[in-house]
Amino acid sequence: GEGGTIRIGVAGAHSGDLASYGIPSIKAAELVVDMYNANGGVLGRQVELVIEDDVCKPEVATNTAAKLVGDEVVAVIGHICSGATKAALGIYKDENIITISPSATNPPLTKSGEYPNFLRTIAPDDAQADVEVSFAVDTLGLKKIAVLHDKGDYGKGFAEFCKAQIEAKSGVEVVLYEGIQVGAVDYSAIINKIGNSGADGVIYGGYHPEASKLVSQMKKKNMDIPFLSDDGVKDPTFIKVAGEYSEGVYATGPVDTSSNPMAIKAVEDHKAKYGEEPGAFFLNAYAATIAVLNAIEKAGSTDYEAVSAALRSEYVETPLGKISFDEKGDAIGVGFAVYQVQNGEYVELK
Amino acid sequence: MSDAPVLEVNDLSMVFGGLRAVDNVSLNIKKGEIVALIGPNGAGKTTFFNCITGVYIPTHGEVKINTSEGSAVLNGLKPNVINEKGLARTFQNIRLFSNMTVLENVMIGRHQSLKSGILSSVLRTKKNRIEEQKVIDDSYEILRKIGLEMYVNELACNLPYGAQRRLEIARAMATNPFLLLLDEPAAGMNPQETNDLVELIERLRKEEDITILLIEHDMSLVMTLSERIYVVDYGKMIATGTPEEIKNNKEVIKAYLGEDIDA
Amino acid sequence: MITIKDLKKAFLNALWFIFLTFPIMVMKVNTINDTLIWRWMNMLYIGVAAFVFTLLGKIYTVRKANRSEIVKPSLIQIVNSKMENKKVRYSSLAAVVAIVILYPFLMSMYQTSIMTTALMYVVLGLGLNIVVGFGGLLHLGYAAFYAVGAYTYGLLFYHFGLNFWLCLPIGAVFSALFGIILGFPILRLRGDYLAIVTLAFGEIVRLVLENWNEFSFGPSGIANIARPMIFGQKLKLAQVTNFTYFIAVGLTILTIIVIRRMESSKMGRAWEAMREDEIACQAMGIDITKAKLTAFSMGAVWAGIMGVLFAAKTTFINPASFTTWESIVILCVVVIGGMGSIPGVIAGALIFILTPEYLRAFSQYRMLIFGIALVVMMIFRPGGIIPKIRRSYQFAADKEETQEVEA
Amino acid sequence: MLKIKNISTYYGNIQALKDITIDVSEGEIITLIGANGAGKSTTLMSLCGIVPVKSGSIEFEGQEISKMNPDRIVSLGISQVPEGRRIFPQLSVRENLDMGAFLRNDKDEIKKDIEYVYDLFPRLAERRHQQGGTLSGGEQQMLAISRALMARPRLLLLDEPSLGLAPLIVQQIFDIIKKVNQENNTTVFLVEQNANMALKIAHRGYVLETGKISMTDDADKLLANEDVKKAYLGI
Amino acid sequence: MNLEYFFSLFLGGLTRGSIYALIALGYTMVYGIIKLINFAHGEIYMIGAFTSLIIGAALAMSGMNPILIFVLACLAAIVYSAAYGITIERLAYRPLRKAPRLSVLISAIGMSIFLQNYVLLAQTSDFLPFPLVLPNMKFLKPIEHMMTTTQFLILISTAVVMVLLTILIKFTRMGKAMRATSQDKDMAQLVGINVDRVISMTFLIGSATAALGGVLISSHIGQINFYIGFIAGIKAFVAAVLGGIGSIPGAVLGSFVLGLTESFGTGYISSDYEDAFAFIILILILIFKPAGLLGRKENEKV
Ligand SMILES: Nc1ncnc2c1ncn2[C@@H]1O[C@H](COP(=O)(O)OP(=O)(O)OP(=O)(O)O)[C@@H](O)[C@H]1O
Ligand SMILES: Nc1ncnc2c1ncn2[C@@H]1O[C@H](COP(=O)(O)OP(=O)(O)OP(=O)(O)O)[C@@H](O)[C@H]1O
Ligand SMILES: [Mg+2]
Ligand SMILES: [Mg+2]
Repeated sequence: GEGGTIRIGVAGAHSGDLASYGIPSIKAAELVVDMYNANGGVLGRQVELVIEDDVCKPEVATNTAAKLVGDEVVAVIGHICSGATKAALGIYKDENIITISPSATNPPLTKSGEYPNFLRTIAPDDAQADVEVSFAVDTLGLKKIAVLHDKGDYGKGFAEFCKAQIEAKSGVEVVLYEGIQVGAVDYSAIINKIGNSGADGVIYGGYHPEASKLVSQMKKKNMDIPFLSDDGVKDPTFIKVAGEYSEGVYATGPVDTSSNPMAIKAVEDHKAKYGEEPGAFFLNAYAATIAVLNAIEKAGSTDYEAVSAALRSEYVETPLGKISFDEKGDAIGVGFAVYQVQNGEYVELK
Repeated sequence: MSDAPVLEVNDLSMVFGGLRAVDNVSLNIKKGEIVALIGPNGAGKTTFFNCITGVYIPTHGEVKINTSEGSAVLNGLKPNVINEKGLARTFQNIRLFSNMTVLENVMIGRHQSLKSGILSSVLRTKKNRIEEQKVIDDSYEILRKIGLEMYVNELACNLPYGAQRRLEIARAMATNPFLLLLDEPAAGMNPQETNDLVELIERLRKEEDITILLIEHDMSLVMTLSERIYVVDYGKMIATGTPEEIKNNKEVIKAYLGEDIDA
Repeated sequence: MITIKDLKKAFLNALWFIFLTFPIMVMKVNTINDTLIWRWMNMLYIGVAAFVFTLLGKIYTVRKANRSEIVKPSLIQIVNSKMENKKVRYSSLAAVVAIVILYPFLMSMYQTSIMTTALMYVVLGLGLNIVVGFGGLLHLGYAAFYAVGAYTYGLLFYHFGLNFWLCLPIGAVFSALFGIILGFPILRLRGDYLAIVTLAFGEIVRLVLENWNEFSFGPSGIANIARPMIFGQKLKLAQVTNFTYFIAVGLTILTIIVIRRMESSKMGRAWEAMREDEIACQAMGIDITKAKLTAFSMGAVWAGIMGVLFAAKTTFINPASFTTWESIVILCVVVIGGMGSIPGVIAGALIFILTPEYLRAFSQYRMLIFGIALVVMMIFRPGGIIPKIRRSYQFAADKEETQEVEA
Repeated sequence: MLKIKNISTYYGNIQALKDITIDVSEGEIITLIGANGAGKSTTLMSLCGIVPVKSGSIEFEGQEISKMNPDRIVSLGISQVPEGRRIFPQLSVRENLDMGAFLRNDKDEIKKDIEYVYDLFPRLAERRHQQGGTLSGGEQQMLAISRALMARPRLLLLDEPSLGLAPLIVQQIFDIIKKVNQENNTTVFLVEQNANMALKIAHRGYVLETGKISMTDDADKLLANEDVKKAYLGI
Repeated sequence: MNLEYFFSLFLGGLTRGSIYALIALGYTMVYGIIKLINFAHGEIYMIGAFTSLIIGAALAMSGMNPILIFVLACLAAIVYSAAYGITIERLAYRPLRKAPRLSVLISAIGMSIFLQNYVLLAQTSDFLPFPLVLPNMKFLKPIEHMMTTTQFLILISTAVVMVLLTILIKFTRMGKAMRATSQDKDMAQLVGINVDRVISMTFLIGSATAALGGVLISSHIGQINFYIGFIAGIKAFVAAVLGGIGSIPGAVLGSFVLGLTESFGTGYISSDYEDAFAFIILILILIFKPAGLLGRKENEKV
């Protein structure tokens, strides 16, 4: 209520097999809120987090959203998966609740214009695909590309954009376009197929566990063609898991901000508080939380229209750099770059 | 017409792998008769029943029925169709619906006689309600006739063995057969209970106007009840005749009855 | 009550569990950072817990052995016998009706929303109960029918703008057809062979939805599906939540009535007989092909209807909602509630679906607790929460007799 | 040898045995007769520990067995031919016989015993490789008896061994029971519906009526008893 | 048609098949004895893998010889999985010996959920690189691009385990007791079999097999997390049923059929429907052989 605390919801997969993508955003929000509260809160009020699990399932996400609505949150950081986000947005939209996702990259979420209350601190899949394909074709000079994906909404969506963009270019063709089976014990069949297709490069849409299996099995079979992937793979865990096989792999990811002092501080704080390195989408969630709190402060109230306008007009300093949001809700200033694993580390290619 | 046998089996054979369990058996039964099928263990009696009732598809031969509705060949039909045609049976190894009540077991037997479909039972039309109540009452009546009314709401599996055997008969009777096939109905009964069973079968035949073919090892029952007896051994028919004839048939005595048979 | 021997046993159990859980509870390895942490306290906790639980278990068995001398009627029997009384029956019915009607107005939107979900599982459970509980056919692909319903509405709405009410019966019919399609190839299969084929069928349906983009939009699914409307009026969120709740209530009541009547009809008995003994069943003149196919299609109908409601409630569908896991959840509802028992399945769904929601407070531990709860529940109530009670019948003959006695 | 003292057994809430007391001495054949559902089979199952007894005691050769596990009880030398035969349906005839000798280790003797039962029931020898489950009813009964004999029991429990057997074989079975009793000094506890035959070969008999022992006497006296005649012999 | 391509798909299918087989063997054994679709079997496999990861990583810090570490970690996995197997049987299945079969199934599902979350909470939800890696064997050098050392070991272990289990079941006393127990528990007791012990032994052996699978397969894949058991369990279930559930050679044959179908399906059609091929072949086979490839038809005498 007025004068009381300001409530911010944090929603996403906090349990189950996708928890590792959701839990870092809780920690990010906690760190930011602690920081604000220590400095007297926002508009003189303390900020309180309401954390709700949606296990990344649309049907659970609607209940989660109803719970957050009932708890009178002003804004929600989340959800994590695009599917759950779409289901929950149906509810937030009717209740005028600002929703900022650190990780839902499905383009229609912003591009369709259906959800004016939705924003995100991550670039959409098509933007990423753009970067990926032009790198593959223009920089690496690939001519025959195999495009694979994990059949998930993120991976397949990304792969589709890649495919479309490759096909739009002349002199390049998609020689193989297929979904792989997540959790399969062995990928030799699909790898043989890549070999058989005569591809001179692979673009993979999906997350790092499958990617590392693919890469290592390819290398073991002495198949030495470039392997390019997405943000889901641009994760230090990938390098750890795939070990020497990860060497040379390309992945797109948000422009490197690790030298950003705020990012350095955020990671340090995380280590201090939780004793470990932060996980996936940590910085995006961190930025989202700062953006919301900053907008409330700038708007001078928790009123939806005011906060929404403030988010779009005010630039704010975040670990991702200085950002704001465009009309559709995509972050301005959050772009993609291509990285390559070199000597066991992702290095941004300029 | 009335002279034509109700059941006519011609040259029936059933082969399992290399074993001829039933070997060229022919048999016929006239309306209203009680006929027994006897023979040593493993002679093929139950297999013969299984072939007639559609549980097995006979390797060779023909099973035919003649009723007021004309004659029909049964081989190759499914068990439920054969049952519809008016043949009902009991099982040697009791096969009741063990977790259903005694009454429900009998009600299952009435399944064929019910006409209303799913829709009318969901809408619970008047016709449907009347029909349902009638099934219940009919089934109860059957149980009463067979002397099982004290068990109506018991689960079938909790009944003593002898009662289960009688419930098998009740359930078979509920399908309104013209021909009843009983596989060792007296097994597991003591002599007194067997006497009661004899009475029951006699009564069923008289009151319900049915024909009976039975398999039994209890000679006192076979000899008192049946009008004709068929004897099989190693799948082959070795003798047929009245009880007196069979009792004195050398081959039957040697293969099956043994020397001193009282009764 | 507790002897030295028991203490010794408890101690040995404690040692066993310390041994058993040692690598996983005490050591924590992270091969990403190459760290190894020792958590010796966990060893202590495990030991103490195993010790205490062994003793509690012992006390429980001793108590139970002493108690069962006089067998008390169970709570359910008491309730049932109370229900015999018309007055009690009608007044408790009235109370239930009142609670059901007032519920959304007294509770928050969230509570209403999860109650709607729970009611949907009641219907799903009751539908699956036809196949598993009545027919005895273990079905692990039920979610496929759920998906058929959901996609029926999702696609018809997307392409033709058909509304919820129109799609409800269409979804039901499509699902029933799928039930029959599934039924045919598996008529000859028994027991667990049936289970695996139904599982396979469910997965195939999901894989098709996942891969056939042109038809189903693949994993990104269909968003912005319309919520239920009254006379074409779009409702506000709170209103539509309540409205959806009442639709769920209505459908639940419809399901209960229809399934109860089916159960006590000719078909219902045929299903049961089929479950007990297929051969005897055929010998009694029942066509088991027909019985199986009707069981599958009548079971599928409810999944189809709930699928439509699901799409309308979440406004977004994608194949990830219809996994084998979903089928397993519905199966759990049926078995935990009490197979073949309608009140059981209702109780099962409410408990099974609401418990994890109320365990949200334990967020990380809730699935752990949930897993244990399943095991414990089955051990203490293997027949389910409210096991099936067989109905007994009224006979005309009975009535005559009592009249005779009176006369 | 066997002392059953005041045992009561329940199925859920239903009491199937009420205070049964039975004594069997070494080398005897005793028979238990009674109507359907009297509790005869339950008595045997309680004895073997398959159905737990609620109260009372069972002593076998001085050892209390009422709380023992069935496999321990069997290892003391008790074996049973259960009602309904209970053949292992997917084992062959030969394997079923081997199972009977499960607790024995004397290979050569086992071989001899197998030959012995094949001698008793040539039909089984013919069918030795057939799956137990596909045998005819009577063949299964022969197999069940043979399987029990394979254990070389000191106390043999027979639950309606003549059920479903051809008259010739019934006669033979009773002869075999007698023979086993006389030659091997095996004590026999016989439950039979065919009371006539049973009482003829038994030394003593018990009559069980709805879970209670209602009468016990020497077999020939029971055979002559009017009540028994009327109720169980059908005369 | 490209012969080398065909051949490499074939080898890939075999590899996959032997991986499934290693899990399916234990599965089918447990099923054989108590007719339980043991949903927790996949979790036993996962626990085996995790135990070896933990022990292996801990030992690696001491700088021991990698082969020795592999052997020790493998042993630890086997011991622990077996211990988990019998404990689960004791706690979650034995009290339900007389309960309806579906209740036991639900109990197994509960156990599976519990074990997943137990490992998730006590360890981590992340994928961890699997530290146990076997050095390449020299004689495999020429076909290395088609078959690695681990694949080779998996194939060999499958064959060895299958032979051992077949011998165990067909010819030993324990095997006989297992078969009798699976057909009629009361009667098994009446011939003097300690049914509880036999069932425990079955779980012990089945779980140990799963652990061996856990170590070898994880070493092949190179990473594990708490969730790997679920899919493995389902696939093993499919394989076991395909071959005729309860039959040891059946489980292996079923696994190979499954592996080859998936491999050729992916290679010649599309990996989009990889799992679908597996399920379609399952349905087709069961339509024509309702008891699986090597399953004995339940010969029901009426
Ligand atoms: N499904 C089957 N497969 C193989 N053999 C079978 C099968 N059914 C029956 N048999 C064999 O066929 C023969 C005849 O069996 P059947 O059951 O008909 O005998 P029966 O005359 O009824 O004997 P009983 O009086 O002992 O019941 C037996 O030897 C039996 O082993
Ligand atoms: N598993 C069971 N559950 C419940 N009641 C049972 C069970 N088994 C037997 N009974 C009941 O216990 C009583 C005794 O049964 P039992 O089988 O011992 O009788 P019996 O003397 O052997 O009869 P029969 O001659 O028919 O074999 C019967 O009333 C029976 O209904
Ligand atoms: Mg027979
Ligand atoms: Mg008995």
